[in-house]
Amino acid sequence: MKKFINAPDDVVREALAGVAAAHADLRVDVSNQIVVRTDAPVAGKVGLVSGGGSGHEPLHGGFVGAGMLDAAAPGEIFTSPVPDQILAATKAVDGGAGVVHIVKNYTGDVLNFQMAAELALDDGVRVETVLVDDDVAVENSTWTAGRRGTGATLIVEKVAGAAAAEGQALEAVAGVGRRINESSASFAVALTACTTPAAGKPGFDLPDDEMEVGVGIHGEPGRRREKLLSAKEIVRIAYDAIQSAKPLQPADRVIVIVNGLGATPLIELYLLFGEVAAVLKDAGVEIVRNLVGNYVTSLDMAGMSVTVCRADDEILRLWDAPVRTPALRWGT
Amino acid sequence: MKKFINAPDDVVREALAGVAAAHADLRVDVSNQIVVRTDAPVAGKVGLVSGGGSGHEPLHGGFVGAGMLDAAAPGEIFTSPVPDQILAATKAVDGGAGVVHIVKNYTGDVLNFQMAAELALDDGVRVETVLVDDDVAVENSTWTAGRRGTGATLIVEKVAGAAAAEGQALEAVAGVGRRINESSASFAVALTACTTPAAGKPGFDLPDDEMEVGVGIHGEPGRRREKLLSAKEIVRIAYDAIQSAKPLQPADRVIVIVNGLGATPLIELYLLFGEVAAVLKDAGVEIVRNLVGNYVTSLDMAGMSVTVCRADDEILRLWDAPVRTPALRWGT
Amino acid sequence: MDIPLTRTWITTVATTIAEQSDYLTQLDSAIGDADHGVNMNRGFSAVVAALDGYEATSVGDVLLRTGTTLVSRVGGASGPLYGTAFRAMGKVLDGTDVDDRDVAAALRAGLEGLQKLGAAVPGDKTIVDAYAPALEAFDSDLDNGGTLASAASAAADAARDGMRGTTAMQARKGRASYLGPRSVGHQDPGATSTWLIFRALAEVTDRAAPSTVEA
Amino acid sequence: MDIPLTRTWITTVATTIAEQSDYLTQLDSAIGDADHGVNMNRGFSAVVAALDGYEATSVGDVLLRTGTTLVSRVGGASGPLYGTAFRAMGKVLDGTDVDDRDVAAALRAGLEGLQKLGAAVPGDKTIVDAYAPALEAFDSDLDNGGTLASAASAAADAARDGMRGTTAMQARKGRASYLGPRSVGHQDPGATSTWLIFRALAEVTDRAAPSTVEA
Ligand SMILES: Nc1ncnc2c1ncn2[C@@H]1O[C@H](COP(=O)(O)OP(=O)(O)O)[C@@H](O)[C@H]1O
Ligand SMILES: Nc1ncnc2c1ncn2[C@@H]1O[C@H](COP(=O)(O)OP(=O)(O)O)[C@@H](O)[C@H]1O
Ligand SMILES: [Mg+2]
Ligand SMILES: [Mg+2]
Ligand SMILES: [Mg+2]
Ligand SMILES: [Mg+2]
Repeated sequence: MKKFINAPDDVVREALAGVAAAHADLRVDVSNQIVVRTDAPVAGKVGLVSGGGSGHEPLHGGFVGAGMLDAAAPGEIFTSPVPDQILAATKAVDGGAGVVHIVKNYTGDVLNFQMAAELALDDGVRVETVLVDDDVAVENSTWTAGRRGTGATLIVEKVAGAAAAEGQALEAVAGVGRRINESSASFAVALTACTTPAAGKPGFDLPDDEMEVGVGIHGEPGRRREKLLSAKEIVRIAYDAIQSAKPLQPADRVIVIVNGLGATPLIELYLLFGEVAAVLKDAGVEIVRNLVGNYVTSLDMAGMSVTVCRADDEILRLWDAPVRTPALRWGT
Repeated sequence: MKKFINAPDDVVREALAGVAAAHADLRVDVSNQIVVRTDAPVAGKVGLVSGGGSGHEPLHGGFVGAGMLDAAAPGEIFTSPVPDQILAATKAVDGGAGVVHIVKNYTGDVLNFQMAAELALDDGVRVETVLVDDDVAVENSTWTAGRRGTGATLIVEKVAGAAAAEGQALEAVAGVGRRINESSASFAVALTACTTPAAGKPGFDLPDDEMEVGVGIHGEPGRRREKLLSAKEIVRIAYDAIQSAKPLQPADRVIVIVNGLGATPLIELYLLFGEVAAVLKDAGVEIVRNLVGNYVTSLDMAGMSVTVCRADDEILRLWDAPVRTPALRWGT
Repeated sequence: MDIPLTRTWITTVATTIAEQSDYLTQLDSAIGDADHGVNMNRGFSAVVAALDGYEATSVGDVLLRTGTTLVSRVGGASGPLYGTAFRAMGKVLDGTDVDDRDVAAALRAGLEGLQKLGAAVPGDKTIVDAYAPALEAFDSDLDNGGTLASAASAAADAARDGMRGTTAMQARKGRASYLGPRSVGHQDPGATSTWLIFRALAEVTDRAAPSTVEA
Repeated sequence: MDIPLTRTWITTVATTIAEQSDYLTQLDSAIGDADHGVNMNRGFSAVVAALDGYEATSVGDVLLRTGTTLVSRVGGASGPLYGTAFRAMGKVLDGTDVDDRDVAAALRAGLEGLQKLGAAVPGDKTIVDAYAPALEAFDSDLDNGGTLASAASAAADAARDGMRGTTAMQARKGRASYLGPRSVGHQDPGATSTWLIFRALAEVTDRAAPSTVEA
């Protein structure tokens, strides 16, 4: 294992110390692992909290700031945070208007956030939960853990964050977040496995001419293994998966994210975006906004995900609203 | 080789097609490999052109936009652009006030920009060149190619871009760029070699317990190979190299960039930044601005560089000035 | 089962988990995210610290504190699930020395709490696939006149068999479910830690049991 | 040397470079950035296309067009350097059939142009370390009554020796200089492509030469 770390057990806290040193407009509680906007709680504003395992940076801590999250609760590497942590974040951002929990659909995240929400309610804080489950590589079913939350989380956080910033009420903020989730689909392909500091070696072996298709963001193998294909063919696989799960229609307007999983160079992500743009153009779908870069990562995994979110005027207005966080910033 | 590409020869142009699709406020000439601000040339404003081999994204195309570069000329992977390309970019951004070339100190970059500057002069465009050579891993000497240009390039582009945006004259814009270069020092360490699409295999073999110290951004081996050390010790090596080449004094105020070389996860970069902050604090040096992320990369190399730039009020004012590019954006 | 024995059970679990941490993480690496050993070890190390010097007034106190600590220190899926199970056990054991049927009831309460929270049923390739047969074996050993030690031993064996049975299953819950058919052929990490927990119970109750050798 | 022979030289260089592209890139991988073969191949492919159908009115025309194409298509260090060298050669050869001494003068002009631009001297581990001895051998072969073919052959041999000599050198120019002492022990890619260029000249002039076998 080759990493810039001191000791596997200290990675998350030492990285948080770096976040604290880098971002004066964030309040970082290193030992309790909470990242909060310095101006929180904003009285009368719905608070937004997200969290999950670490190793997906900039998600979530990099999205804390004006117009997006009020707090993030990063767990250990690939391990969802504990209820106490989430509760502390929730209380830190409650400005009296309630708090929205944005939760990626993994058993651990769901259970820990659920426990935290119950504890928050005991303390008189109203909590609405938005569950994100956009990864169409996994089939949906009430009998299973269902789909995973991946790239759409960023869009939910941005759009719900903008709704909260403009003073929308708890149910409305949660509502637009859920609408984003329903309108979104993601699909990921990995070229290498990632290595967690604790495990010290890659999660799986992948021959030099193969790829994992329909991979998650926690180093788990994908739905299937295939011979490595060209960028064009890989984008086609992702597009087909999205089309069969959540079909796009001609004239749909979409926000597209071509996201790197951590070790894929930006030049490849732009090349992939070019392929996505070509495929969507053929389908008559209009890309109205996009992001190309590393946003929802999986440590040092070489890989990419494509997220597509159907957007109406309201969603675009909220997407375009000002945001000022370490990893996403635009507007005034 | 595992990459999201179609064919090695097409990578640069296909990625540029992606850039064109992603950024409506850039004019991308895919076949001639030029990225220009849509509003260029701005009459009366000094134009800023940079360029170099591709594979360092977001450098330089990602820094084209208001408040920073007017154009970028990306060459083939790790190959400096050709004079025609640089000339075309230069002419596209000349608003009558002359053009500054920001050139990283590599033989190829220097020679091709020099030829382009001569051709531009023939066409009546005044050109000033700012040579960036901040990498203290290489010793300076008039008998050699000298130091390489790396992370400080971003700071030169940002600060000179702000100077040009506020209407400073050609010599002044170039002057502040040169001042940044003189005030800056960088040092890089790699954990893996990168693989160019053309070569198809890593540039060098590095055992699992070793690192390349004082590495460049073109996949070349470093000044020496060492046993892998902890993040704290690695930061100490970088700091010592910077201190012995361009010593920082107590009470100095600095801009710090902890930069990923392409395959290093953000969580490690933040951890490293925490170590840099600790070392500088001990030295009495104040970090007044910082960036943590992938800015000047080397394809899929796992590695990091630290750049330190001594900053006065004037430099900080220009650093803080609004910038609106794909990879760097703040202010209004 | 008295307070000291309960403590010994939990500290033995902690020791076993520490020893088997890499193995659990390795199992989780194949069909999960390579953290189950680390998670459990972080949790039970914290439990040992939390019990150190803690003045429990009932068996339930020890288990409640164990569960609460797991909830607040583990995270992931296993933290809330095991935490809830231990808390549920603790809630029904308010004596300083509880009898074997009380232990059986507590184990049942633990499984119910875990299943209520996680909604897994036998066959989903989870903790439940080791825990449910262990509980059944524990009960029927007592029904057949067994002791705490023999019941715990039967439970451990059944947990082991249940754990082994997970290898053939396709996961329907937890992270392994994302793998679909590719989850088949790998032993479930959570079922494995459940076996370790029952094995520790069998060990400590066996050591504590009045010698059954012909005396 | 006439226009057709000059064309043949350049197309032969192109073929050789295409064949040796991977080798050159591999050499550049050890002490550079793994692109010298790709660079040279891109350049000479473009040169072949640029010369195709081009109506040259002098030997110099062919070389000038070669150099201009290299400058505008190669990039990197080698593009301007080789481009300038060929352009400098082209500028001094304005006949349709130039004599051997003209060729020698042109080669000298090429080296001078290259050195003026790149500031490298012998011993810096660059193109110059193959080019300078090649030029010297070319001149002295002519001085000793040699033909174009024999001079080119001597130049190619000297270029090869010069190229081999670069292995022991520590680079002071170009990308390999960043490696400091670690650049020692590796053959310079640019010196190697220079040898290929001279070897091509030797080949084509030998084929074109009046048969020297006892007739
Ligand atoms: N819904 C559930 N019910 C019971 N056990 C579950 C459930 N989901 C997951 N598990 C168990 O949790 C184990 C994984 O725990 P762990 O690796 O610590 O958490 P995570 O999956 O969050 O990384 C699985 O092996 C499985 O036995
Ligand atoms: N200043 C110089 N003078 C002469 N030759 C040089 C000089 N600098 C570099 N070279 C030659 O250029 C070769 C590298 O060319 P190439 O790989 O195409 O360009 P780059 O170094 O820009 O990647 C080196 O092997 C060396 O022979
Ligand atoms: Mg986990
Ligand atoms: Mg190069
Ligand atoms: Mg796990
Ligand atoms: Mg090269």
